[in-house]
Amino acid sequence: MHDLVQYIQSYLDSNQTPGAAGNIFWAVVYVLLVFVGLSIAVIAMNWLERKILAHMQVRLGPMRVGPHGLLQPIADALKLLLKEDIIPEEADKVVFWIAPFIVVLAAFTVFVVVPFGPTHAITDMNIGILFMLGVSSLAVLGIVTAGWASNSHYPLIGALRSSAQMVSYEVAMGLAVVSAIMMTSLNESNTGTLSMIGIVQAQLAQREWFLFKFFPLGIVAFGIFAIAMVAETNRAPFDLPEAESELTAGFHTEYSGFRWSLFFLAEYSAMIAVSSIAVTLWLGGWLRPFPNALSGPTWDLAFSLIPGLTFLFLAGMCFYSTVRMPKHPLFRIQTMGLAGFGALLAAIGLVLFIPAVRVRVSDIFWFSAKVAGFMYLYIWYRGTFPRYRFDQLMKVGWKVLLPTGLALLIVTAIWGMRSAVWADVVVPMWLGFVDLLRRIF
Amino acid sequence: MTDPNTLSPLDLDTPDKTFLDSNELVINMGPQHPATHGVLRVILRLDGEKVLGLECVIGYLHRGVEKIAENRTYTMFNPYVDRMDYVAAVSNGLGYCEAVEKLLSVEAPPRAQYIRVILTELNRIASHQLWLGTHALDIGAITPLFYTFRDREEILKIFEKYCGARLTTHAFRIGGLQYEAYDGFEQDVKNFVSFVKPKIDEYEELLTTNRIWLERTKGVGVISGKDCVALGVTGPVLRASGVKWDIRKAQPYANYKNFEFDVPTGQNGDTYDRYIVRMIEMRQSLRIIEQAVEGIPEGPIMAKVPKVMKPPVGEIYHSIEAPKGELGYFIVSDGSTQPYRIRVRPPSFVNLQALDLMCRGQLVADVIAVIGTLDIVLGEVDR
Amino acid sequence: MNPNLAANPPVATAFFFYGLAAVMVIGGIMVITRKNAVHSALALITTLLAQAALYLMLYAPFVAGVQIILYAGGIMVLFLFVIMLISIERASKERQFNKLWLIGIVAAAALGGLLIAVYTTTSKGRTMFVERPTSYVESQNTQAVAAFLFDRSTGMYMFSFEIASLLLLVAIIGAVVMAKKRI
Amino acid sequence: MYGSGINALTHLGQNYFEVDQSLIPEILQVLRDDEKFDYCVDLTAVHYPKREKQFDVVWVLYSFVRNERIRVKTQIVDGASLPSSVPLWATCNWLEREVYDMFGIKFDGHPELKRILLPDGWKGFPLRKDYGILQQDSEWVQINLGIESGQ
Repeated sequence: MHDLVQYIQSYLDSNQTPGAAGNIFWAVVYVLLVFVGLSIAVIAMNWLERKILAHMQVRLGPMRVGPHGLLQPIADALKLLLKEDIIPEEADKVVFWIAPFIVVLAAFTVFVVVPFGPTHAITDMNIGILFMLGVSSLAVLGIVTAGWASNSHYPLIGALRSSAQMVSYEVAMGLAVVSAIMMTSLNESNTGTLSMIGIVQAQLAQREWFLFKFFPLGIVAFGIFAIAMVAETNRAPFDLPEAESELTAGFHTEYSGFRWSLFFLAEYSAMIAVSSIAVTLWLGGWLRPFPNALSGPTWDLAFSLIPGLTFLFLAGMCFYSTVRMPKHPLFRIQTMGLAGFGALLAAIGLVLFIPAVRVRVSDIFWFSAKVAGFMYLYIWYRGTFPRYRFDQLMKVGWKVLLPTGLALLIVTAIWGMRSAVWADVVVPMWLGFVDLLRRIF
Repeated sequence: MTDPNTLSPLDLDTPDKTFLDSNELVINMGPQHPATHGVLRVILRLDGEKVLGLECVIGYLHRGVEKIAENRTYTMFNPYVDRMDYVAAVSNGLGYCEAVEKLLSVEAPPRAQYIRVILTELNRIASHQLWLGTHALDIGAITPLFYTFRDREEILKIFEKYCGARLTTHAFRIGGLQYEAYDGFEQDVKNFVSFVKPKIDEYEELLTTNRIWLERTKGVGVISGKDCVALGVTGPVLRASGVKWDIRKAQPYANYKNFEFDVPTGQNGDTYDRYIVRMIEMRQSLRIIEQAVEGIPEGPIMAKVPKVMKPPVGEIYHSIEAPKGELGYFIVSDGSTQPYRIRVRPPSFVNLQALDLMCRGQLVADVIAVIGTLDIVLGEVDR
Repeated sequence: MNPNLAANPPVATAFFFYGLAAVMVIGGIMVITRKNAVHSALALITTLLAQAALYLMLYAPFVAGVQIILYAGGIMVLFLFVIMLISIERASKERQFNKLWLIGIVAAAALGGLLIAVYTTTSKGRTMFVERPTSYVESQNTQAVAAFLFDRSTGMYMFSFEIASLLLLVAIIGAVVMAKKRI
Repeated sequence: MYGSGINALTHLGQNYFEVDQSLIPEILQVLRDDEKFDYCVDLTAVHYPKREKQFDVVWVLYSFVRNERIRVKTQIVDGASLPSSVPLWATCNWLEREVYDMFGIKFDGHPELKRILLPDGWKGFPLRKDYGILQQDSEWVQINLGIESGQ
């Protein structure tokens, strides 16, 4: 027993991720934490998307289930679980059954390497970013098989479009990622890294987010990635596979109930996953903003208070809405519920002020806040843009993003080793070229 | 006026080069499909995603309006016309009432005419707003739908206050109006005009310069002015193809000759031009409303028409510029209380004929855009 | 023994190795026995993933990652793409074996013999390879691959690497030329 | 020029021609080509069961150049057919189909003369005066909808 406690405690002193430390207990705890957190994030995202989109579109969104529709996602989940699970007669049953699980597995597995903090990741892989890209590309298989197994025209067309789109944009995405990885090698030993934690630490060491590195190259790479990741997750304006006005619901037309909710879950966790990649590569991962301009212990303290203040602000909004609730006996339970929710948020906020918690949580908070920013962008896109046509989508992917990405890669490489390049590569190449011209003419 | 004869010749029958390709695929779209605006069924012949040709199957909403007319009196038939183009019920009513008035050789008093113009133009805006919302939704932009519905609501409120109905208004009577404008009608209309002007800018902000919107609409569903004339296509579709023709200007009815407004035209005849033309039309309608609401004269609202209407024997064709194009009524009277025959010339029905021509060589996703841009109402197509 | 292995002894190596090997073999058999081409493709994907896991056990995470991205994520999607458009009813009626079955059996037997030969030779204590390949610490595996390929002092595969990429470029152009009727 | 075959009339300020059936193709051609009536607004028919020539067929034409509307009317007997105007105005395609659908008047040379609003296989022509307002093709309703009445 004592050994076990010691085994558990030993990890807390080590400065590693549970995977790297080889501590199975903490690895399991982290896995549970990440997946519970992810599920909560997806549920919250469901509510937020409806609410934010509704407010963008001058309507209220869910208002009935719980105060301000807060319990709507739970009601939805219950509805989906209780719905009849239909498998079409002519479908390929086994493949139809497997497909959603492939998608969900791919979407969840990538979170193994997402770094919420220098030690807050399930494990740190040497090939972290490669692992994320590789495993998330497996989701295509699930989509293709789902469309095919339904044995119906619209899902098949949806699946073909979807997979063609995802495969195409993966290329541009990869190029943007490589340019960020090249930036990690700007240190004394000239060694880059593919590790997710290593990438953020490189940004810390260089005292600059890669977004602003080699201005404007970092921003261009980030832009390519930001466009490609929307296409990769099949969201508006690249939501052709699900183009409601053309294909009803794309590859998951024939799915219902629990299986459909798996696709839903996978879509949202994939969105969070690609956003995590973008945050890690360009936005400094768990690092707090303005590390250079606003440095010093005072600012550190001020920034470490922000998580608690955020929760207090949310609690304040809850209390404000509580006051504004209609004063009618029928609304009593809703009012109390909202007040209770506000109290819960306030309690969390106060806990976050405790110094010991504050220090441990601020990394996770900043990472999540940046990812949340991307989630808001997703919703914003959906409220703003019309949908691309399929050929235009392919044109953007292959004829705009891919060449830009290639050019970017080369320019980044040249810029990254400026002095060496001039002496060893560019000048000899130019001389050789001139020499060649002289011989020809 | 642009002479349509100088435009490119009609080319309906030239088959596409790849017509005999073995990859031809026939796909059925509708009658239950979210983007066919009702119960339109389109049978598409595709080469991959390219449309080789299509056939419309209509009639799912046929109610025999023309047959019903022969078994009702002139007054009783009046509410039925609202059910054809239910998005622009007021325009339908205006056309019918004016046609019967012509047959009776009476004219609505000026005050009634002004109120008629205000309500009809409000209805034109409402119709265009509904078109814009659904059209943008088909192309994938969700938000304009809610914006337009929010603002259309204000128009429907005015209708409701005026005559108690929001959609199938039955606002006009043969010979004038049944209801005097309610207290504060002018103020409501003025408020609406100042309310909706910035809102139209809002729609345009979302779409007009949006790159994706431009890519989805420019060069899509092109139809030349010549083809429009040959196919009888009217309304904004005709004007977007460069033919400056609006019945309100060409053969003014009601008292449109008293108002100043411009007739917008496009050059390319593509989906984008039709969008722009309709946006300008909304603004021009506001201009007409502003002038009309300033100049409403005092006086009676009903001309002297007999309680039991027995128009003299004869026939009349009267058409107005409905939001969707030329809406005509051909009425034959045999001197009895019931019309001998009423023929409705519905703009949607005739415009829908152009779908085949406009979609050839386009992609499947464009068919949806073109159906949207034609602005059809199946209640009017099928009658 | 490699120092990294001593520091981080692998967990249940034999169990995972035999487990993954079994998955691969079963997957491989399913690839050739399934009548439905999509099922075959799914089995092939399973095999490839198990293979990626085996690479991980060999402390070659980079190769494993590339295996997943390229084979499981990229090439197999294209396979499925083509297979999905085939009529299943007709495909399932086709005969499963073609006239090359004799050559196939010979090749399989030869490969099996070779493997057995390697196993028997090495188990008797003799070495087949002159020099044991250097094992790299896991955390440096990717850098080591890069060094092998590009570093002038340790590796001289730069030229062959470029030749391979040229070959692929030719293949891409060829595919485009063949697929497109007119350019 | 056409003698007694054509009557130019005006009613309530609207001009129309009453034309003999035999002159229809020629008149329409002339109106379109020489008089520039390039837009066929509408094509419809009226049923007079008591007359010998039971049907009036009416073309409503408009000229953009002259800004003028004109109607062309002709009388035909039941069962007779008219030459199709589709070569003159493409819009007549659906309009003629509708007249055929509702009145049973045939147009020779029409590219695809079949029912348009009513389902294929429907019996009867609803806008004829002898077709009752509650009448329906009960056989069709029963076979296709599986119910006794379509009302």
